[in-house]
Amino acid sequence: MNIHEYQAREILESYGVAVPRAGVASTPDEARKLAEGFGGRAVVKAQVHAGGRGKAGGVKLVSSPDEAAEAAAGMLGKNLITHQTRSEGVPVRKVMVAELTDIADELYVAITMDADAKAPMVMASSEGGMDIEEVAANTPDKIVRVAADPLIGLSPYHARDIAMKIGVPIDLVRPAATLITNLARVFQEKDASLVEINPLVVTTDGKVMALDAKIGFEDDALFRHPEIAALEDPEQNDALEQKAHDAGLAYVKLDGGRVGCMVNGAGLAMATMDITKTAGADPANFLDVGGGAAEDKIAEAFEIIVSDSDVEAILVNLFGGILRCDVAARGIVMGANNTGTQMPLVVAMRGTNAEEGLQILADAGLNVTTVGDLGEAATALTQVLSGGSN
Amino acid sequence: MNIHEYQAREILESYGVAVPRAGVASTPDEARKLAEGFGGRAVVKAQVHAGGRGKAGGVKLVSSPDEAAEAAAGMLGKNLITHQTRSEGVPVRKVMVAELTDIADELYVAITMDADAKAPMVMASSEGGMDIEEVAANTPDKIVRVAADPLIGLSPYHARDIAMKIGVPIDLVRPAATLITNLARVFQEKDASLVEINPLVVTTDGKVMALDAKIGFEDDALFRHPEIAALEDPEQNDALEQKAHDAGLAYVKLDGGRVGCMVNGAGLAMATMDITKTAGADPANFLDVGGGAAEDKIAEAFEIIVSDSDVEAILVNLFGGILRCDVAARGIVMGANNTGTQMPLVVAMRGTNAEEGLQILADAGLNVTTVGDLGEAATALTQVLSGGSN
Amino acid sequence: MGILIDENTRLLVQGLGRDGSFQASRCRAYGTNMVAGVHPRRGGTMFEDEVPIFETVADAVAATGANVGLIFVPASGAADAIIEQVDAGLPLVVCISEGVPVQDMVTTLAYIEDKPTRLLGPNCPGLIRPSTKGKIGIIPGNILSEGRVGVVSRSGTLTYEAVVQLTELGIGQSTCVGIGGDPLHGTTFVDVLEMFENDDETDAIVMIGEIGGTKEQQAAEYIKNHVTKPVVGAIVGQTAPPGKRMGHAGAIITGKAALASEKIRILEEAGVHVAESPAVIGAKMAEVLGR
Amino acid sequence: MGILIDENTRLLVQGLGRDGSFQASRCRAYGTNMVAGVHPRRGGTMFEDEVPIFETVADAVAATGANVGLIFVPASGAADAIIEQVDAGLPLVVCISEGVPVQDMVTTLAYIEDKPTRLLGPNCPGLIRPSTKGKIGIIPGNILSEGRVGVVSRSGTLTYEAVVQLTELGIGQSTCVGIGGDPLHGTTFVDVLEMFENDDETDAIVMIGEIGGTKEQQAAEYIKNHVTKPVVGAIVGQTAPPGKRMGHAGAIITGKAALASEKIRILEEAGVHVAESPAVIGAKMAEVLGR
Repeated sequence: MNIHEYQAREILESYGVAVPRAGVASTPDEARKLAEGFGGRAVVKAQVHAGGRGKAGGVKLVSSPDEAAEAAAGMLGKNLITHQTRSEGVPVRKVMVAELTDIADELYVAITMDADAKAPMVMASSEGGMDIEEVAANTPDKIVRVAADPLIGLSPYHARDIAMKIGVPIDLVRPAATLITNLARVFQEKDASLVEINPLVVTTDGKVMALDAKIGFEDDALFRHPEIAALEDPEQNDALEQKAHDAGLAYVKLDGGRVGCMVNGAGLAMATMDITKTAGADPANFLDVGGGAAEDKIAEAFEIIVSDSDVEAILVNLFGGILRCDVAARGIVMGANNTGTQMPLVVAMRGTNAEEGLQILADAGLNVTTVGDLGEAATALTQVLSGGSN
Repeated sequence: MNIHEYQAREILESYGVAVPRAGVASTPDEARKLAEGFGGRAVVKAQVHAGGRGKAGGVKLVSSPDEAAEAAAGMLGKNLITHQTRSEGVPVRKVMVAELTDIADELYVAITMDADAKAPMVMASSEGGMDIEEVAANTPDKIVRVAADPLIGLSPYHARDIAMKIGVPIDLVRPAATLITNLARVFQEKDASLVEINPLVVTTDGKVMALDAKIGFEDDALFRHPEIAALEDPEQNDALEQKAHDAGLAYVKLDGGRVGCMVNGAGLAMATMDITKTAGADPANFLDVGGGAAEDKIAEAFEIIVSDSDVEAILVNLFGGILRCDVAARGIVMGANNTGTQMPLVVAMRGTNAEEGLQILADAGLNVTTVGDLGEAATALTQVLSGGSN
Repeated sequence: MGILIDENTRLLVQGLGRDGSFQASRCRAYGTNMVAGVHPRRGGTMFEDEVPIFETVADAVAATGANVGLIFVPASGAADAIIEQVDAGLPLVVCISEGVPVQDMVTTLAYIEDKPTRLLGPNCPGLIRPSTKGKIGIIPGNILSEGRVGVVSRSGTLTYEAVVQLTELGIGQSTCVGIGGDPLHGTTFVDVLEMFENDDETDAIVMIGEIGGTKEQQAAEYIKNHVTKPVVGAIVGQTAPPGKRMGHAGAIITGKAALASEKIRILEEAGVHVAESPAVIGAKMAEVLGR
Repeated sequence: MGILIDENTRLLVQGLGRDGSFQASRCRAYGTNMVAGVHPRRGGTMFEDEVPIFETVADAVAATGANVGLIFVPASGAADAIIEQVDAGLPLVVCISEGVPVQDMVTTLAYIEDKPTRLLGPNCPGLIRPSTKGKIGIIPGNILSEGRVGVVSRSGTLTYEAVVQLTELGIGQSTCVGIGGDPLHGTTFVDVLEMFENDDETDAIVMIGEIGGTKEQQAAEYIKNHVTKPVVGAIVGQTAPPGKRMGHAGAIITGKAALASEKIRILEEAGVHVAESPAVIGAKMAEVLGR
């Protein structure tokens, strides 16, 4: 789960991390007042769950309260389109207005989970304010990587070492190390998946400060952080993905595909997507209905696939286990009836009550091509997409 | 460092531990109002840093607001003397007024640091509400002991196991286990030296609750818990011990002794106390002036010893290392001048600048017997105390 | 010989809720010797009238000599259940639970590192060995056939797909192991590859990987240096976009190494016979075995 | 042979504040080969014009081959310094710092348990070995004389007292080790007793304990079963009241086992020659050695 920058800033502040003075505004007038409080000079930043805001016009430096209001007016209520958003962009409902900081140096520090180290990994660099992936690709030696100990966490001496290696001035190594240690505490105590400060700045008056902050959280651990879960902003998500998420389905919309996929199991779902490709088409989505889905959940999954306007055909691949194929078939029929779709379906059903399920689909009069395995599915899909039929 | 029960109750509540509704009162009228809020029936408890309050009249059950006020009036502003307090007792400035709880069963749970396990140790028993040391002595099999893992803490399954073993009803094992886990979190996160719930009660309406709570904290870790350090109540401590503590001296008043001891190093201080015993007298105090004490700190230590009215003679045993004996001697002279004492001193000084130190004492005209080692000190002390003189 | 389980396997199942009970029942039906259940509130009762249920794992192990633990408890309690089973000394612990917080696994994996317990999972389908009628987990027993191909996979249902393909071509399986879809898990590809290499009941290996992480790279390295038996590989997720999690917590493309194409390239360099699509895993194995 | 340090000892000192610098200087003056200092803000400078100072322990070890670490940093950073030295691979780490939070030591002791580093302390005076002019800590060198009695103690200044008594009676010391006054510490009485028992430069042992904990009991058990050399013991705190901390964090009577009288009884049962008072430790050793 992602949160907005202003929310991340508040979490960091509660952990003693130095951040610029800032406030959040929902109207141009609120933005004006915030800028006034900072003496007029400020930065106005659109609050969206996406990077690349600067180039997209979502970050504006202003030198008067009026300019702040104007900048806010230009963002609020509009959609911001960056290279990280979906094509229509994401809505801006709030802007953050922050005091300007006189920057002496821009650094980078982030913490992610590292599967090989089996522990949180601190990545830091002297090259702040840039796209860190480019830095990693072009000048990998400018990235310092230090794993926290899985049981005792990031040692203060490691934090100090990182601060020295990325070029924090010697007199500021101690506060910088404390800041890095506190980021690691946020990561661990809040079950974060990412804590990224870009840039971490050294100011001209000798402070170390998190100028921009991005924090993501592990969905699986939100149950123990209700205060974090409450920060979710569903509007920032793709509408179909949000609907699927609310229904407890693992669904990912894929741009430009025309074959909807409905599968149980993540691995089999990826395999099914790959199979559509061999049939000459792109998958429109990833969808795992999970192990023990009931009829109405299957129906909801089917409706989500159908309501994707890119989808022309649906590939159903279910392996009955805990999931019973007859139950799944009834769900599909329910979903088809609810949506009134006549879309062609290619269906592979194996395992528990597979024949019963296929019979239910046949009896319902849907446009179904039944196949026995993945290979046949690819062939059938090619036929369906080229206008052939069963 | 110790805190009051009402403060411990608040800490536990902030960790989600169920506690009775309660408030703290500084006047009988406040106590009356609190009791009103609980419908009249309440318990009024004197807030002092000592156990044994019940037998000493510091805990009263009341059945009306007026009775609550009366009970509070009988405690507030007085000294409470229990078997754990010094002889004059400790002042009661506040009382806690708590709602009455209908108790089905009284249990015991405490967490301390265990040097052998090198980890926090949970001790629990089905025999709550009693003196746990008696339980341990008479029926040791009624005490369950489980060490937390030093790195991952107390596992929930251990907490569940403890709850089952001390007889928590099966339906309440889950909340009881959560409570025990939370106690372990308090212990670890707040650097406690003791978290003791006696009794932990099962109520007749099926709740598990901490009815009385005692929490002590590691002095060495208070620097990272300013919110805990702020809870200190110096009035509860022995006045001389508090004065020494404020001066950064390790000092413990010993009842009934007449030989004041001034030593550097804890081990040597204990040895010096033991030596007074072989000289036929009891030590009046433990005092370690520490490694690098300056002149004025030595003077303050000397003054604290002298201001103990039990003290008739002083045994000084200093081993110059980081501490220089000449500095110590000047501090003693300063302290003697400040207090104008003529008390006899037996002085052993060895190590750095010892001769210079002894000369300074001699020049100051104090009543000094100089000795070369601990054995001579014992002999000299016997002489001094029997009225002999140098 | 076989791997992980054998005739002496004595199964303990922790977490006998709806799904856990259903699956425990299936394990028994397959022929697995389940000797104990664990459920704090049902201690003293029996599972299916035949298997005693205990309040704690330690009690269950002491009373029954259980030597394999299987976990179905909810994700929030899964790490604690693993630690309870490890502390009770079970040599093999299989955790099916999906959605275990990754920080819990950081702690748990570090805790068990120097313990004598092997962990399989979490978020895995477990394992099954037709020759001894041993099933520890949720892999449907009816799709397997006894034989000499070992299967190891990060995925559940995709494993079933591969097994069905093998079985339909008359190629039986020695043991089938799902290592799970989480980024932090116990037993790895390398661990299982080593076991299959040393297993006299296994002649060839199917290894099914997916996007995300670098575990397939580590497997390739190991295969190149240590595995003499033929390995058929498959990597799914070629059509997955970067930065999006494909159901499995670990299935996310975060860099070049996480790409399916990259993993396929490295596996092929290591001598693995990579199936052109997930539909032809069985066919590829038939080809490799010369059938 | 000797224990803990030898001719090849290369000392690194971390924490060169006022006290640390003073004591490092004393170690050098005694003859110890100090090869590196560590101070984050003074990297690149020299200590006493001769010893290079580094920003980190790892850098210092890499550059100088230091093999013993000595810590004088403030108590709040002491555990981190221990871990930094352990991570840098120093085989012996001596921590003088007093007042280290006990929870920090819980974590630190567990962390180093399976590491190859031996920790002495914290809150200890360190060790000194006259024969090799090696001093790692704060024991005053001028009170020692070279000889064949090993001294081990929980206390600092009381150790000096015992050493002075020995020296005045003409009884020299092989190595003198302070294990520290904290309840949770690295090297224990048993560890040092084992070293002295196996040390061909040590003929007899002085062991000085105090109230609190059960470490003396463990020592007694070890002496009874493993130590053939004569041991003179002393336990201080006979006049300490229960429940009150006598300066040392570990010196508190919390139950019968923590009492001085109980410890004396058990040591005597184990064959230890317990001095009647701390004033006669040297005399007791003279008696035992037949001088």
